[in-house]
Amino acid sequence: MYILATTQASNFVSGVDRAFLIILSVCFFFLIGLTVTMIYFIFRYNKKRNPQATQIKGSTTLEIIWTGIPLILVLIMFYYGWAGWAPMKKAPEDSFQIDVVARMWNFTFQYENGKKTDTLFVPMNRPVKLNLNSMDVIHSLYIPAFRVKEDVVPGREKFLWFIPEKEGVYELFCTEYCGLQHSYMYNWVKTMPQEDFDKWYTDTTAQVASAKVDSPTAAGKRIMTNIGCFACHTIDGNKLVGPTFKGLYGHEVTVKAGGETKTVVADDEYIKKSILDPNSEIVDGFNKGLMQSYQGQLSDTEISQIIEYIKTLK
Amino acid sequence: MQASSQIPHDVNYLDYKGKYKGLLSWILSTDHKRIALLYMFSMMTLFMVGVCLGLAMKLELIAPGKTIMGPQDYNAVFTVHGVIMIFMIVIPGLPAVFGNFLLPIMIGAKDVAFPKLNLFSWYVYIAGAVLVISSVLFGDGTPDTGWTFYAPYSFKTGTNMLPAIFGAFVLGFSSILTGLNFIVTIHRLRAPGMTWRKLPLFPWTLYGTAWIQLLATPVVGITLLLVSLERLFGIGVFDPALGGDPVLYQHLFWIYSHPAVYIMILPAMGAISEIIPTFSQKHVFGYNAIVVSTLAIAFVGYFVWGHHMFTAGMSGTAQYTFSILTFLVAIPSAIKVFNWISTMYKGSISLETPFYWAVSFIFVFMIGGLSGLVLGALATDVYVHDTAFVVAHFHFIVFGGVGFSFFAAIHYWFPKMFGRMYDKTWANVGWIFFFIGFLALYTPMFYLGLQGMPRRYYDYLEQFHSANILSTLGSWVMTFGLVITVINLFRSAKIGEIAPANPWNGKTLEWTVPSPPPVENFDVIPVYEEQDGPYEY
Amino acid sequence: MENEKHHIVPYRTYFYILAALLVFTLLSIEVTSIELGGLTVAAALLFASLKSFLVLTYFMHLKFDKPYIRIMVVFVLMIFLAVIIITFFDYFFR
Amino acid sequence: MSQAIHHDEHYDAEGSKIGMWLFIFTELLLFGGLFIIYSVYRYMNPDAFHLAAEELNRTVGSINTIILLISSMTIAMSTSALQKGQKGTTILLLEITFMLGLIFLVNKYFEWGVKFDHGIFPGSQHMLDTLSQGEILFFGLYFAMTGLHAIHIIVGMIVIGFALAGVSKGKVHADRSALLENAGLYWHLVDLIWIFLFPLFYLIH
Ligand code: HEA
Ligand code: HEA
Ligand code: HEC
Ligand code: CUA
Ligand SMILES: [Cu+2]
Repeated sequence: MYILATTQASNFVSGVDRAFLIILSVCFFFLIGLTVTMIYFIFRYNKKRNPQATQIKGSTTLEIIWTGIPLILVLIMFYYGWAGWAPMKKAPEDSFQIDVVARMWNFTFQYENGKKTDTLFVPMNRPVKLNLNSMDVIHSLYIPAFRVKEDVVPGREKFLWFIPEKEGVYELFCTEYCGLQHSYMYNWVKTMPQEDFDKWYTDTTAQVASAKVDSPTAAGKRIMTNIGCFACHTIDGNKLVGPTFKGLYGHEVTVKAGGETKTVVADDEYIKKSILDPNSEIVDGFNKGLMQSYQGQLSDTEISQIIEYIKTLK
Repeated sequence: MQASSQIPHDVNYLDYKGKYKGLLSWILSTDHKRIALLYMFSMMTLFMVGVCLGLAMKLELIAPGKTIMGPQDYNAVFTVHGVIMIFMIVIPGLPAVFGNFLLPIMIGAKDVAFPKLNLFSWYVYIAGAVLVISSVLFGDGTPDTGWTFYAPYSFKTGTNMLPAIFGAFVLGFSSILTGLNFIVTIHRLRAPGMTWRKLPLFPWTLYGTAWIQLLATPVVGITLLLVSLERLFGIGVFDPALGGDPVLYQHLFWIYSHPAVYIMILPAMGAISEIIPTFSQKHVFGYNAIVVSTLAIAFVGYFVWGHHMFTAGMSGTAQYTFSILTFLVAIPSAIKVFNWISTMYKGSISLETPFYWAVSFIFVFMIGGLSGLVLGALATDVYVHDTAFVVAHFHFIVFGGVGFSFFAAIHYWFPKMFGRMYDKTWANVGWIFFFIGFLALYTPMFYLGLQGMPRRYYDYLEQFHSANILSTLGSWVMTFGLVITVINLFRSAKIGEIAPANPWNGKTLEWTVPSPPPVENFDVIPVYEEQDGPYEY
Repeated sequence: MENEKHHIVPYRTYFYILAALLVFTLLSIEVTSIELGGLTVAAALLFASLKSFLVLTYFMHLKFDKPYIRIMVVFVLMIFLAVIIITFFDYFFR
Repeated sequence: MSQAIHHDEHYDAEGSKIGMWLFIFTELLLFGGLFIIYSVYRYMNPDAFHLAAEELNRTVGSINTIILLISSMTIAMSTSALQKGQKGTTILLLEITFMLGLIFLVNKYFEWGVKFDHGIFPGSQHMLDTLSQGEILFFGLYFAMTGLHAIHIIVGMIVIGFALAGVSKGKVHADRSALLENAGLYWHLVDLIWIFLFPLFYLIH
């Protein structure tokens, strides 16, 4: 991927790729040179050709040379590594800001106008700053085509920025191990020319909320996809990390609350509570602490839309 | 107090009948050579487990989606694989096996300084191993955090972390005791006349390693202890919800675990520094430089831990400081490589199996080390951090480095340890399969990493498929080579030709005693004169 | 053969050292109850270091032992200090 | 086993002393890890640490400091006594040291007890409800560090117990004093750590 021209999609590409080229060429030079020398010695000074070894105990000059030259080389490598990285540390003031919420196991991107998506949409040729927040454990946001990566640490305010320079759809991975579905915590970045982006940004219909999942569905389902409920819950009766939503509504659920076991009927109230305060009542057979509260992330209307959707899952 | 003279000097340590018989004569023996073999067999067993887990992972990764196991199992498998390989095999590996066996003999001593403590370390080791394994067998599920136990995931997950963490802590304790024993041994028990500058290179590396074990291991000990307390009581030290800083956990973890990689590699380098001169029949090139570089690696290696955290959110200042220190620690390794190769210059090289392993060690070590430079530079590390590239780097250098060196060493010292020769043809066949399989297994991972495939991924996108297939095939070839090598060694220990005391014409002290060595190594403690030295051919 | 005759430290020396340690303890208690801002930490640590120096040299016999043990101790403390300082490269500049 | 006897024959006081020192180094770094954590969190939450330290009782801390310092002196003296051949004095001094260690622990017990009564202990709901994050960290560290230190006191007392037995049985004497000296070194280590714990937790307000 790195080698393909199509992935050279941000302002950092040239600096990072230059560092790669320089370091890799020094590495290959030494690797090949030393290997060839070694093999040559093995043949040339084989016991058959050279029955008597010449005792040489060392040479200070040589030691100094082969300390000095690598020293200079590594300093050069350091420099290019630093030069390609330094601009990543400071985002321009006028960046287009997007809040990223990472949780087990999806990313949600929240735009200033309140739009929420699970695919990242960004305008081209304009600095974009992602503010990184984690709800639970450490994740890491990685966009290979942009050459950027930054851990998303709970309790810390961090950011990542870039200028997208090529139109297209690129991968976006979570690269910090974060549990069961870590390897499914990937998504896409879609870069668009400014006009297209503006059109998308101001459009309130649902169709383009996501680059890949764009079948029009109920609002509730779209919200749940974007905020990542399906990382843990299914709608087809299978059990993942959390219970399935199939047949949930209106049926009895066994829950543990503060050491007691009781049964409750899954009505609107119950589901709302499960979303806003999931750890107060734990469904029998599931672990506490996995699902985090969505307090403040979902509005009341959104929650009722979710409930409406869950109702349809008979 | 005349007991020592009752030990007959013509009886070797394998046949010696002490107070106990059978298994007891092994697990109660304080003889450093028997303890070395105890370690070797326990490690071999654990190692087989680790290898099988590695193979299972590769099999899973042969195609995207589910192949043989689900994601939870995969996560557990790489965790246990990493913990076993790092904490139980490569960290204690060479010191505990070859260090124990050879250190006293190489410096002309009858045993290590504290023989009972030595045996005790083995028990501690076993206790730690049992604890870790018990976390797999009992409780709420196998640990699934990766061998790094990163907070806060390590106290969020519902799995059986406590025994695993505590086991790692106990294993660290065993490694501290071994290190302590070696330092005292080297300080106090060198043969008369063996000055520091006549100390062979393998003991030198053990000395450097022992210091790192002593000074770095307690830091991870306390860290793991705190994670346990966190899980038990929630004291808050690394929990962001209570104000703790998960990045601080990473600092403390790597303050140990980076030096730990030098605990692994230094003795491996030491063994290579013995093997190359012997098979070149030539004085080692630049003895002083090699010693100084050993100590320099041990010392500077203590201060570069931050290169594992370039994307974790350290300050920029810390980031480039760690980057530059990382580059500095590469220099002493380079010095060693240059000196090894120069030792071959104008030598009289005999091509024996240990030499093949040693040369292939240099080759894979160079690849691993040079890829470390890619990781050490800031811009490039941000790109490849936590991708398959890192996995390739450390397999090349940990298992390429330590594993190849282990096999070089076992073939080199095999006649000394068991008094018999291995079968040379099979040994060479084993090596060539292993070597080719190794390259096929891990080289594709460099490519995958550059393509951007994250590590610890159970499932992957279609574009990563072809390289993964090659890698899985490589793992089979390599295992084939491994099986040949191991079977050959086991057979030869029983039925190989009887080996002479000094089959390779080596000049260090272990070649002056019979093979296998007698119980107390030396009848008379050797004395070094002015002109004697470990590499005087 | 190796068991060189020990230097026997008189009780008196130990007593003086204890006195000094107690004085330092009192001083550090006094100093830290004055408001000195950031200097409080420095003062408290200074006294602690003085005290540990005394304990190391006299109680732990470093003064009377072979110099290499002293070198080792200094070396270990330096490494530890360096580790703290390097860790603070992160926190200080965040 | 004959090998073992054989090695007793090579009694190497210097060797075991280095061994002890090396062990002390690892102990220092074990606490070193905690000191790093402490200093980082103190740096990050200066005010909360300030506030939380007020909760601790200076007097108890000072008394314990003095106790430990005295016990350090007595055990150091016991080595001198042994070398002078005064077995009785040695035993007496060791016993005093042991008792002082015990008193230290009793004090600690009451000190912790008071905290527990106030609802301050790791993981307590009271702490979560009323204290700020920095304060919780302070107390978390307080319990971890003084707790670990108390464990070391207990181990030190056991070692002293062994030395005591050795001296009274005559196994440890002027020419074979390594066990006693090492017990002393270990005890001083425990003291040394307290010398730093005391100002860090009790004094710096
Ligand atoms: C035996 C173990 C071992 C050894 C010796 C090394 C050696 C080195 N390592 Fe490696 N490393 C690991 C084991 C090891 N490593 C492990 C296990 C991990 C991953 C942990 C995890 O996350 O799970 C890791 C990860 C790791 C990272 C973090 C990557 C990441 O997660 O982003 C980095 C970054 O700097 C790094 C760098 C280096 C460097 C610069 C060296 C240097 O010491 C290498 C020096 C050697 C050479 C340079 C080659 C020989 C010299 C020449 C051929 C001459 C020419 C040389 C020059 C011109 C300089 N390593
Ligand atoms: C010594 C270290 C060591 C060794 C030998 C191996 C051996 C193998 N590893 Fe290992 N691996 C790790 C250390 C090691 N690994 C670590 C630390 C991780 C990271 C875990 C984590 O992410 O937390 C990892 C992760 C890891 C992954 C990545 C998981 C992921 O990120 O998704 C994969 C993937 O295929 C893999 C495969 C294999 C295979 C196929 C083998 C084997 O099948 C190869 C077979 C081995 C041999 C044929 C011989 C080697 C010989 C010796 C080492 C000497 C033995 C010494 C004595 C007996 C004393 N390993
Ligand atoms: C990290 C995984 C995870 C995510 C993400 C997640 N949940 Fe859950 N959820 C769980 C677990 C585990 C349980 C069962 C334990 C419990 O009750 O807290 C659960 C329980 C529930 C329940 C109660 C189910 C029942 O059978 O009684 C509801 C309703 C629910 N979740 C809704 C949601 C919604 C809506 C979202 C997205 C906005 C969501 N969850 C996101 C893990 C998750
Ligand atoms: Cu989120 Cu991995
Ligand atoms: Cu490292």
